[in-house]
Amino acid sequence: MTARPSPATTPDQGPSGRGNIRVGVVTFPGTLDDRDTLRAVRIAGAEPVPLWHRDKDLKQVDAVVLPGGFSYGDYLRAGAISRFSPLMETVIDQARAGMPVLGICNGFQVLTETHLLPGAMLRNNHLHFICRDQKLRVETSETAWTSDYAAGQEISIPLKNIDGRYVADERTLDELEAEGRVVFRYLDMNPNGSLRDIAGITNEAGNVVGLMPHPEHAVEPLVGTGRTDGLGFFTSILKKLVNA
Amino acid sequence: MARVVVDVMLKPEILDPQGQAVQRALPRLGFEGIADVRQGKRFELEVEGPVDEAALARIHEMAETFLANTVIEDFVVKVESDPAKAES
Amino acid sequence: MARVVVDVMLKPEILDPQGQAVQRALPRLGFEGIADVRQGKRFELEVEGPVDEAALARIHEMAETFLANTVIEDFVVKVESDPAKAES
Amino acid sequence: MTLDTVKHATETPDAEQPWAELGLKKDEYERIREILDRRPTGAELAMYSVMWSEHCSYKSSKVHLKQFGEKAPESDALLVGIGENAGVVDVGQGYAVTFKVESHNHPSYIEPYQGAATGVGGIVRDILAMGARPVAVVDPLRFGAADHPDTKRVLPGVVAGIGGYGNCLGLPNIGGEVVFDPCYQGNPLVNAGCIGVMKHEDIHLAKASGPGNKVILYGARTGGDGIGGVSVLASETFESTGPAKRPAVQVGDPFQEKLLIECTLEIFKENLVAGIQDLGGAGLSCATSELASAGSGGMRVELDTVPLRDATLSPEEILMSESQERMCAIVEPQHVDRFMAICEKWDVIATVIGEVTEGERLEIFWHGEQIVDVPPRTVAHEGPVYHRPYARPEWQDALQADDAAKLPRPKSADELRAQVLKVVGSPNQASKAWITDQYDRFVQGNTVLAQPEDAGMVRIDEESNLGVAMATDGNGRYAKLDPYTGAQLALAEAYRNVAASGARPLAISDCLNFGSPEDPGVMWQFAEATRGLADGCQELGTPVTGGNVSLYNQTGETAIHPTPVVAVLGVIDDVTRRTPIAFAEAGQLLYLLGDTKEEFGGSAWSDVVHGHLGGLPPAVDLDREKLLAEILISASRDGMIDAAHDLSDGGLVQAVVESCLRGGAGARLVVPDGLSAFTFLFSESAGRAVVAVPRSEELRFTDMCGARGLPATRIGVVDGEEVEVQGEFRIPLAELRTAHEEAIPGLLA
Ligand SMILES: Nc1ncnc2c1ncn2[C@@H]1O[C@H](COP(=O)(O)OP(=O)(O)O)[C@@H](O)[C@H]1O
Ligand SMILES: [Mg+2]
Repeated sequence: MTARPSPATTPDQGPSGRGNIRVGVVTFPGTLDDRDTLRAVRIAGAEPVPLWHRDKDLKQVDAVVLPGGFSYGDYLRAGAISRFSPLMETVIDQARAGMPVLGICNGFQVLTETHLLPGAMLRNNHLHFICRDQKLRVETSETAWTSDYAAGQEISIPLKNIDGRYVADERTLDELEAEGRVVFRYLDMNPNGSLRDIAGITNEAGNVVGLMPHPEHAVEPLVGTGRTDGLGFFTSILKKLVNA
Repeated sequence: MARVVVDVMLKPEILDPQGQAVQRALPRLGFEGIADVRQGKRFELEVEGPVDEAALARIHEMAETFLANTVIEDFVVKVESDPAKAES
Repeated sequence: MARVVVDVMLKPEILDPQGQAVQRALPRLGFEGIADVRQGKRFELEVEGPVDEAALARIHEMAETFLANTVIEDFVVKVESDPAKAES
Repeated sequence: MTLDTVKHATETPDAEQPWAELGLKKDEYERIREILDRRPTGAELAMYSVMWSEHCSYKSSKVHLKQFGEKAPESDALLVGIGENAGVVDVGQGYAVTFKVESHNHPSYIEPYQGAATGVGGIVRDILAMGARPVAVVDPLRFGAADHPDTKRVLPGVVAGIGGYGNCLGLPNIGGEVVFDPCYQGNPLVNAGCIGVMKHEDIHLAKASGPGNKVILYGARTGGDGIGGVSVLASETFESTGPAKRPAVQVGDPFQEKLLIECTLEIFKENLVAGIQDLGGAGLSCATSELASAGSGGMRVELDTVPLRDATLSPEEILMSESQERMCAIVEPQHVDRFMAICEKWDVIATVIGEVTEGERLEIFWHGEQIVDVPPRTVAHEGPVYHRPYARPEWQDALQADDAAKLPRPKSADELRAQVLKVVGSPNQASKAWITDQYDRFVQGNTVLAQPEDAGMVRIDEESNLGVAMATDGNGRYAKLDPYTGAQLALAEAYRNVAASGARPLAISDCLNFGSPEDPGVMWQFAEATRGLADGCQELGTPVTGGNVSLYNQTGETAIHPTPVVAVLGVIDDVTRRTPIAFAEAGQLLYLLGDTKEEFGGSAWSDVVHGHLGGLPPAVDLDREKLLAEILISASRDGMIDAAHDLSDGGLVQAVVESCLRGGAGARLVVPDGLSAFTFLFSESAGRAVVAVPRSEELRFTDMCGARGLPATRIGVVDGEEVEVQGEFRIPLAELRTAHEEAIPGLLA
C-alpha cells in the first residue's frame, strides 16, 4: 500500500521564489540517514539541500528534516548534545515561526530535547535495539508532513532504534490526544513500550512533526522492505509548499 | 581539583526497565531481599578553581539544562568531600 | 526500608566516550572550568530487612559479580543515610 | 626508571630483558640482537615482541597461506591481492570493492560487548584504509551450547556489541552466521567482515614514501587500552595467564569511528594522502613499521607528540597501545594544512608525529632521545617463520569410521514429521531473527537483500543498479570429519549462496579459526583446510583476496572444531534481477537442482536427533557447483525463477520451510522416485538448490537445465498454508513458524 497520490512533479516556482521547493536535511556529527533522506526528498520531486550543524544559515530552505542516526553517539541522551548546535538555534526560531520541520528517529529525539515537541524518549522497554518493518496508523492528515495520507490509513515503514520509548506525563498525553496531535500509532505490536502506542506527534500548529520509524527508508520498491509507504511524507510537504 | 558529582535518576513515576531487569535477575543469581532497583546516571565533574556558591550554581544550571532532562529525570548535585573510594 | 546505593564507574584507565562527549560539549554551552567528566551508573537498591554487615557483604558480592563488569568498571557501595534529596 | 635509549642499550649490553614475559622465544630474542647488533631497547623489544606474535606475524600459518598466492586462479577482477589491509576487486563500471573478514574471538570471551564492538571497529578501519566507503558488515558467530548458562552471558553481549557499534556507524548488517556447538563453550568465535566501495582511482595503499612527507596520527587519543593485548590475548590461551593478569580490554567509541570515516573520506576526495594505515593490533608499532617497511624504509617519529588520554604512559606503552579509532596518514607537506582543516571540521584530533626520511631506518624519539632505531622490514615483514610439525590425529580414522548411515532412521511418517519439527526448531536451524533484529539492515538505503536471505546484497550505483552480494559460511562439524573437504564445503556453500541470490561470485576472503598450532593434530587440520581452500578457489576461479588467522582457540587441551569461515563476494549488474528465497506465489513449481545422495555425516539431523558426529562429510564436486551457479545466475537474469534457496545443513526440508515461512505460502512436495522420504528431506548432499519456477517459464527453465546437464527434478508446487509431503505428513505453517521462530527467544530472551 502506498500513499494515495503519486509523487508530485517538480513545480516550477516554490515559495522561496527561487524555483524548486528546497528541503534541507541536517547533518550532525554521527547522523546516519542524511544521505537517505536527501535521496527521499529528491525522489519526491523536491530539491534536497544538505545543511551542516555548525552553520547558522538555513540556505533559504522551505522546510527542514532532522534525520536519523546517532548524533554525538547518543551519548548523554539521544539528541541532547545536537540540540545545542548553532544550526538548531535557527531551526528552533524558524519552527516557531511556522517552517515545516520533520524529525525522524534521532531527529524526533532532538525535537523533544529542544521542547519543540513535548515528552521524551527513553530506552526501549525490552532494552534491545530493534529493527523491523513496523505497521503504523496515520491518525491525522492535518500536519504539514501527512496531508498526502488519509486519516486512519495504515502504512508499514522500517523502525530501528534503541531509545524509542515515548513518554510524557498523563496531562500531556491527554492533551495530545484531545488536540489530535498524536500523528502515528504503532499497530499490531508496540515495539518499545511507548505510552499509548505513540509513534509520532506534532506541535500545536502542525508544522513540526516527529516520529521514530523511518519513512525515508520506504521510498523505493527495490530496497529496504520493498514498500514505498514513506514517500507520502515528502510528497505532502512538497504539495503544501507549492500550494502555500 | 575538586570533584562535584551529579546524580541523575528517572523520576519515580517513569518506568525504569533497566532497573527492573536488574531486579528480576537478582533472585536467579541467588540474591534475595531487594525490593526495588532503579538505575540512573552518575557524572563526576572535575572542577577547576574553588567550588563556591557561584560554581555550584553554575553546575546546578548545567545539570538542569543539560545533564538531566527534567521532563523525565531528577538530579542531585553533591560536592564530593573525599574523592577516595568509600569501599570496594 | 533502607536504601543502598551502588555507584559503578569505568576504571580510570578505560576510555569513557560518553563522559568525553559531555565534556567537549560544555564550553559550547557556555560552561567553562570543568577539566574532566566521567559518566557512570548509579543503582539505588531498596533493601528489605536490616542493612547489617551480612547484607552489605551480599550487596558487595552482587555488585562485583553482576552490577559492575569488573573487567572495565570499579564500584562503590554506600548506605544512603538520608534518602531525601540533598538538593534540587 | 631511566629511559632505555639506544645509547643506553649499547652501553649496557648485558642488561636482563623480559623477552620471555613478552612472549618471545630465546632464539627470537637472539635474532633481534643479531639484527640490531646490540641488545634492543625496551621500546624495540616491545615492538618486536608484539609484531612477531602469532597474531601479527602469522608465523605458524604463513607457510600454508602461501598457497593462496601460488594457486591463485587467473582473475581479471583482482586489483589488489593478499598483503594489503584488504584485497580489492573490480566489479565493473569503474567501481572497485574491498572486503575482508577478521576475528575477535578471545577478547569477546573476556568482555563480550567491547570485544565484539571493537572487532567491528577494526575491520571497518581496514576497509576504510583502502580508500573505500564502508557499505555493509557481516558477522559470522559461533557460541557454546545454546542452553549453557555462559552462552547467556556471551551471546547477548556479543550481539549487543556488534549492533551497538555497527548500528552507530550506519553500516547495514547484511549477513553472517550463528552456530552453537559445545566445542565453542570456552572459545566463542566472533568474526566480523566489512565491504567497502570506491572508484578504481581511489584505491589507497599502506606505504610511506617521499622523504619529507609528514606522518599524521589522527582520531582518538592514545590510552592504556589493551597494552600487550595483541600478544597475550591472541597468541596464548588465557588460562595460562589467569584472570588476574588479564590485560585491560579495549573500549570502542563508535561515534569517534563514524567521524573518522567521514573525515577520512573527505580527505580522500581531495587527494590529500600519499599512504594510509589504520591502527589495530599492535597500534603504533604496527602502523609505523608497516608503513615504513612497505614504503622506502625511512621514518622518524617524535613519540612525545602523540596525544595521550593518560599522561603516565611510558613510551613502550604508547607504542603498544591498542586504543581504538585511530588512523595514520602520510601527507605531503603542502597538503598538511588542508588535512588538518578537514579533521577540525569533523572534530577529529590530528597531530604530525613525524616524517618520512631518506634512510632505511625507523627511528623513534622520546623527548629528544632516541629509543628506537630499527630496519622496519625486520619488524613488520621479516618476522619468524615456523614450520610447525603436523600429523593426522590418531582419532581421525575412528571418527570417520563411525558412519552416520548406521544411525536409526524414523520408522513411521509420524516420527519423520516429529523429526522435521525438531530439526527446524533446533538452535542451529532455528530463525536467528531475535539476533538479527538487533542490527540495522536498512541504513544507507541500499539494502536489497539481508537476513534471512541466502546472501546479503547492496546496490552500489543508484543509476545503473549495479550491486554486490556476500555470503559467509563455515561448518566446523564437516571440517572436523575432514578438514580438506570441510574447507571446500564452506567455500562451495558461500559460493552457492551468492549465486542463488543472482550474483556472480568473484573472489573470497576467509577467517581461519583453529586450536593451538603447537598441537600437531591441529596443525594438520590447518594444513588440510588451507590446502582444500586453495585448491577449491583455484577450481572455482575465485581468488583469495585476504583474510585472517585465529589460532589458540582452545580450552585446556581441547581445541574447537577446525572452523574455516569463507566469505564470497559476488557482483550483480542489475539488482532488480536478484532472486529472493521466499515462496510467495501459489501455483509456482518447485524444482530441486542437483543430485541427492545418502549423505548424513556431520548433518544437522545426526546432531539434533542423535547427538552424533562421525563418518564423512558430503562429497564436494566443484564442477557441479559451477554449473549450478551458472544456471542460477542465468535463470535470475532472464527471469525464469522467482525464488531460489540453496540446500545446506538441514537439507531440503530446512530450505523449503525457510522459503515458505519467508513468503507466507505453503508447499506440497512429492518424494521423487528412487529416494526415501527421509533421504529426500534430510540429506545434506552439496551442489543443490531448490527453485520456484512460474508455470510460464517451466519449459524454458527445464530446457536450459537439460541442455547444460544439470539434474532438475520437479518436487512439488507452492500451495496452501502447510508443508505437505505427500503420503507422509502435513505440518501447518503456523506450527512450523512457532518451532522455527520461538526457539532462540525461548533460550535467550
Ligand atoms: N587466512 C588468510 N587468507 C588470506 N590472506 C590472509 C589470511 N590471513 C591473513 N591474510 C592476509 O595477510 C595480511 C595480514 O593480515 P592482517 O594482519 O590480518 O592484516 P591487518 O594488519 O590489516 O590486520 C592481510 O593482507 C591479510 O589479508
Ligand atoms: Mg589493517
